[in-house]
Amino acid sequence: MKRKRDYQALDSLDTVYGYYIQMTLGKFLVRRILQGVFVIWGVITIMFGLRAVSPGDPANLMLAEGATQALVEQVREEEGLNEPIYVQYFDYLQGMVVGDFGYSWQSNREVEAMVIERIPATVELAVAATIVAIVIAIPLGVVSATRRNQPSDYGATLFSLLGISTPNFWLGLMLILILGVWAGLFPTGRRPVGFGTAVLTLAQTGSPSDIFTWLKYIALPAITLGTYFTALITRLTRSGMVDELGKPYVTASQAKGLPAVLVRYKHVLRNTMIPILTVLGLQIGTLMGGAVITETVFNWPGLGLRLIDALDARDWPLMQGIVVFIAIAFVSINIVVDALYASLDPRVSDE
Amino acid sequence: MSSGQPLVRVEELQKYFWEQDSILDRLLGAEPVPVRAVDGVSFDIYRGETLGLVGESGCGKSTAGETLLRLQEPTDGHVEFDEHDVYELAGSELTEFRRDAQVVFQDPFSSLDPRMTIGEIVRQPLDVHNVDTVEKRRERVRELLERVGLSADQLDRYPHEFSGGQRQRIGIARALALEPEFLVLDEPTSALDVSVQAQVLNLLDELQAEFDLTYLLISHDLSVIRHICDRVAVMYLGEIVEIGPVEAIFEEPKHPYTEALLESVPRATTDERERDRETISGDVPSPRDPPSGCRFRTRCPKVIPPDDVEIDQEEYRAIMDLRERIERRDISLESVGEDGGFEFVDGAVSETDLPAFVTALKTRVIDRTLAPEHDEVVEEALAELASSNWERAADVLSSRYESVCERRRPELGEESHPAACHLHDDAEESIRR
Amino acid sequence: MTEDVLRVNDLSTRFFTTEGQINAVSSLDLRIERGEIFGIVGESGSGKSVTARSVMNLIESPGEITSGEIWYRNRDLVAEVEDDYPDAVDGEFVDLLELPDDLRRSLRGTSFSMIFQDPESSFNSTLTVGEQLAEAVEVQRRASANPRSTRARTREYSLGNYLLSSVLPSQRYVSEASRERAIELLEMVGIPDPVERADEYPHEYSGGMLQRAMIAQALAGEPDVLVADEPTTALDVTIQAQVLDLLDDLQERTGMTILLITHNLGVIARMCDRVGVMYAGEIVERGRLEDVFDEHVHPYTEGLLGSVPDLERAGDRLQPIPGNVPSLIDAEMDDRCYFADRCPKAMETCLEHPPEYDAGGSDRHQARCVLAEIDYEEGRALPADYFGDTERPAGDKHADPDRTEDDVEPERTRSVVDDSGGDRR
Amino acid sequence: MISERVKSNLKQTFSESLLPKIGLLLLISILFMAMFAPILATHDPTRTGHYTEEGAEYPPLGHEYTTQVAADGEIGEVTVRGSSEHVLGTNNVGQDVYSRFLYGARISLLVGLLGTSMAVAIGVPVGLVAGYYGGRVDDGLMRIADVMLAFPALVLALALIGVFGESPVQVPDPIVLAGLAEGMPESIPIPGTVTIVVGLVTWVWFARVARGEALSIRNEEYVKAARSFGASNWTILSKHVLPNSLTPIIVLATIQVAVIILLEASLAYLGFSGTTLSWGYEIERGQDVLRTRPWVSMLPGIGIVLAVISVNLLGDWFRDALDPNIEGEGR
Repeated sequence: MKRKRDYQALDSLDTVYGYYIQMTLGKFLVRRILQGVFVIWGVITIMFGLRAVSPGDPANLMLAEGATQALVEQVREEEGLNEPIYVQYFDYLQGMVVGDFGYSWQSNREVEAMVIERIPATVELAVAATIVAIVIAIPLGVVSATRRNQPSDYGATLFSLLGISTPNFWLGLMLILILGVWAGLFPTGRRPVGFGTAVLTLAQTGSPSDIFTWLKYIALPAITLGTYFTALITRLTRSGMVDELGKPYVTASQAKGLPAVLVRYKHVLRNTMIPILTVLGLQIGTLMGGAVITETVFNWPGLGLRLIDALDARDWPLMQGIVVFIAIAFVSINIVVDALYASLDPRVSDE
Repeated sequence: MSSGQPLVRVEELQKYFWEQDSILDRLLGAEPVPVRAVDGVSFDIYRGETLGLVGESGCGKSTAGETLLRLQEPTDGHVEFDEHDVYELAGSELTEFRRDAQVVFQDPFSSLDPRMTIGEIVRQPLDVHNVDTVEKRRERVRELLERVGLSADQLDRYPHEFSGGQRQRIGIARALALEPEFLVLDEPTSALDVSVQAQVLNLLDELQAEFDLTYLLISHDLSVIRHICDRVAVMYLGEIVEIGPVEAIFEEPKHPYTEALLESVPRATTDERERDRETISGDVPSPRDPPSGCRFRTRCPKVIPPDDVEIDQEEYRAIMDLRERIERRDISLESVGEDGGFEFVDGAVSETDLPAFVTALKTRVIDRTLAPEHDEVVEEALAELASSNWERAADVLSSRYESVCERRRPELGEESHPAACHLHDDAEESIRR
Repeated sequence: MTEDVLRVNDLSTRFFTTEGQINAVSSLDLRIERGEIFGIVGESGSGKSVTARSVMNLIESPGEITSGEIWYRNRDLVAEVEDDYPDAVDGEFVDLLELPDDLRRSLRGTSFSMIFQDPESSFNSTLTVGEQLAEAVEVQRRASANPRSTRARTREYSLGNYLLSSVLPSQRYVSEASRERAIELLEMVGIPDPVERADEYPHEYSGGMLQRAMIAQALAGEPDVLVADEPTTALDVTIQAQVLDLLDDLQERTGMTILLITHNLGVIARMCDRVGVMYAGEIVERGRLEDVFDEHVHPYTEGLLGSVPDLERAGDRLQPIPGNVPSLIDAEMDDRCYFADRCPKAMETCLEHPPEYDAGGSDRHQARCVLAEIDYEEGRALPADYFGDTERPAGDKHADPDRTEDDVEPERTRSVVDDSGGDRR
Repeated sequence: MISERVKSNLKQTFSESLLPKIGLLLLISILFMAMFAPILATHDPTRTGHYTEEGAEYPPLGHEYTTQVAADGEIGEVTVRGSSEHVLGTNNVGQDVYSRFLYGARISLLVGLLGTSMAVAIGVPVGLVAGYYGGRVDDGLMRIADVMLAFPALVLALALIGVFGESPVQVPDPIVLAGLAEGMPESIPIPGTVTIVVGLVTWVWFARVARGEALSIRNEEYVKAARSFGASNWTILSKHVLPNSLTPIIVLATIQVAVIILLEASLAYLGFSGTTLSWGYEIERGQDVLRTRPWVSMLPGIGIVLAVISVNLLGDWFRDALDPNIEGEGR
């Protein structure tokens, strides 16, 4: 939306002359990356600030209860907790820059390792959910927009309304209960095998059974996480397409006799999806939040579950590590989305 | 009419808009690009007269109007209103200026706040300046509305309940609320239907006489300008190219642009089809990178050839257009000739193909036969293109055909009907000879 | 030369909105001859754009063509449809409103095509101009590949074809030949360097260039009738002159028929052979250009011409038409001359809806005004306040279907700065 | 402040479609439930220990289930029937599900409304100022907004609650104090931090929308006209920019109430709410006994869905009637 409005201002200025300052994609990316670096710095700083004001002595959290005062003092010294706050901040920032996220207070392992080992599960879940969402939502939205006020539109509208109104943790539980427990269609326990292992098995033994197991286990979490996005994209597609169908170029395309299929898909749907792309980029945050919940419900061994553990234990380094990782993922995905946007919409030059 | 001390005096007014100017751009070392909306404009407006500012979209006329009212901060230049520098005003003097100078906008849909009743809209200036008592203000609003031809009972209605013409009247009533001396009318009728436009123009005429107003009328519509203005300034690409009494501008236009503008308007008479029209080709260049010298030279049918070149005017125009395209690299060499064109090896056509290439290219870019001596030069330039030497090609043409119009920016003289054109600059002429 | 190509009889187009039924076009008759330029002039809300769209079959909900016939002369079409739709055929004419929708749609681009007011929004901003032109060419190519087969014409490119085209280039709608033809078309309308320009996007064109491209697109199918809806309204006057020259030139070369819709009397005078003046959904006066401009009978025509400030002479006071354009809402339309409430010469006879009378001048001059038959009599004039407050609320923007075409952005100049928002000293 | 046209559009959309009617009806019922919860409730929602004689939880009325109970040192199977005493059964600590369902509506709606007000109070001024002044001010404020966007709302909320604690605020219940409902708790706990935190993590959407509006309104001619007769920036912001940007803000606010209800439920589900009366918390509690006593989780979930649907329907109604293009903002 922000983008759209800014262009309006630019548009009227530029179409008068038919000239446009067109930034090369490279320059555009450099800008976005610089902005991204600023955002990540902001996230790191806020997390550091939160930790600094959070109550409780970290040294106490790190040690078992009843540790001696001397030991506490020693840990404080080692961790640099006696330094002035700005020194701590710069140390911390320095660590982040070189990829040193510190050690978990709880398990004393390297935070990077603890984050990295959990990434695949979360990515598998997020990708599966996104695929579910896109495959269902776009056709649904198109049908809804092109057959307005017909039964299929009402069906899609109702579905999307339910989808955006259902809390996903409850949906997950109900799926477990109905499809897992009562119907017995899907397993409900912790998954025995990850995608990587399953593919490895397939490669080594030629047996796809692990893949099937993996699919069975990921089905419910993916539906749980994907429902909200399916509903959202359906709504976006519908309203975007309805808007787009009212534009003069659609009338002009009809007037030149272009087949309806081409008007609808080659022109309208394409133009509808371009701005939706940006909205979806911003939804990555919601997706990550949803993943935290979904992983908790299904006991899915991903980053979200680890984040909740870290929160419960007030394990700040681990928490920071995960949050910063999420921010980096958010920023990178949005840069990709912007680049995609720029390549799809020839008018893009940055605000 | 145009006698005595001017009420408004605009001197070398400049207004640039900057692009690529965010912190990040600075960080990346991008040079801010100026859009030269208004570029050194000077004129006077005398008490009681109507000065017309005419030009096409993007020529900067609206920006000039807004900047001289200090709705935008100028990049450079001065505006004196009643002998005070508008941009130096502060405090009570500024307040006074805000009362004395008002504006009426073009868009009757955007110029009234949709969430206010028309009573509130017209009263707002009085509220801001705390004029009189609330009771008196209300009375004044009724008077104003009736004066512009609306019924005072409509006070509590919202703008969307009115037609375009009525809204424009409301806008005029608002502008009159503070009893100003000076009104900027920014395209006041261009969003209106022609029958309604006539009503509004008549109203403006009456009001001027009744309240002793001075108008700056900004419009793209030449017939409106002719109808109400005393003097006219013609703008092109941020500059005033000609200024003078309305009769002189319309009957004896000096600047080729003014002539072209007048020629282009279709007349609503039955002999329009037979009229001999001389229209101009091409588009207005970008104000980001305006042409050097005279800004109209890229389209001017009377662009001046160098003294030592004997050339037909139209041939010269064609060569200048070609040069323009070469400078913009706006010719696709790959597609010259039939069927896939010529083969470029390392960016050049082979020696044997050269004559054929030049001939093919020439038929594409020049649609008339040139006198032999010019033909030769053009072919020389086109031959450079065969090896993708764009700069050399441009050089060939510019060294031979460089016009005074591109070397020197023509000045707008001081007399009563000056035109910024080298054709009309006697002083210029003598220097050149 | 003097055969009709289009005969519109009793056409009514209405819009059914919540504020009431709007009679945008009521009982309109129109005859357009092959090879002429017929102009329709009127103010916003007069129904001129709706007329154009009705002919093009581009009326969309909540609008509807409620009655009338649109007879189109085309022998090939007659041969195609006479078996399936005998009712729709009369001699060499086919009544388009009797044909099914898909068949009518197949005439777009090939028999009828249209130029719109705002070239910027009438092109898809994310596809190149060349591609969009090539589409129009392709429509014509495919149609002429099966000139006699209705079925082939209406069997459209399917979703399956489109999906396949992303992997199979052979399934693409637009062929290479069409792309090349698109470039030729660009060259024809005077766009320099068409090869490169074809690969540019609409925003890289100036307004005038884009309008040229739109003309090229409309001509791609070599249509019988070109409908030009305010083709120069969004353009500056020097560019307008170029575009009008171009249209004139192309018309002379191809001999096509043009239906030109505009509010600008100058454009009408510049282009048209015959003119119809529209007011409140009706043609109130029609005839040859000379009839309407010099011998006009209807007081509205007179008012319209009197409202235009003269470019050649310094101004006297203008003679505007009082009041506003009527709202066209069904409930508010009385059975009288629709112009009577604004007419300076309204008489008692005007309280009855007038038919079209023959008027002086050429034999084709007609006016929907009693003054064509009788002279104005002071004594029978209606009292000045007969219709009450002449300033009654006018066509509200909601109640005015024409508005979107006619006056959202009429002739306004968008200056560089008004909208740039980029003021950062 | 709300113009005639807005009213007539609202009416028209309302009369044309069934959905806004359902939404309004639903919302009114839920509001009614929430307001008069102490009167409608049959039991003190916090009182535990409502078990059957066998010591098992009641199923909803009309249902029965078989469970194992320990009696006299032996484990035996009994079939438990629902009772009219506990129409929707009891949960796994023996609290009346129906009464808790009513009280849960209070928490959801209160947090939804207060949190949204909080977000509006921060986001709208920031957005209006950024959009109206533009330039460096805009640059700075929007970069801050970018940082906020990079935090998943839920994660930031969790972190903030982790730092500041849950700090529930006990709010006295006027209905009970007025003596209209005997035996009900005299005050209910509002999750204090959660209310503030959901505002803190969602203001950025309001800022974006308000900025966009201000950006276009500042170029409207009526704003220029106001400047030409000397209106101050403050006058223009309050008299023109704010009123004219209200429409999309109202629509967004409606949508945000729904989003925040879901967010609060999620936080409560994860155990970060500060009150046990929340629907989300109840679902979490029922998770352990999902297989045997599914009603414990099911009913509060239905409560959330209905509440969110009603608000979303209202939002859709406003959006359709007022037509701002903000689909996708803030979800």
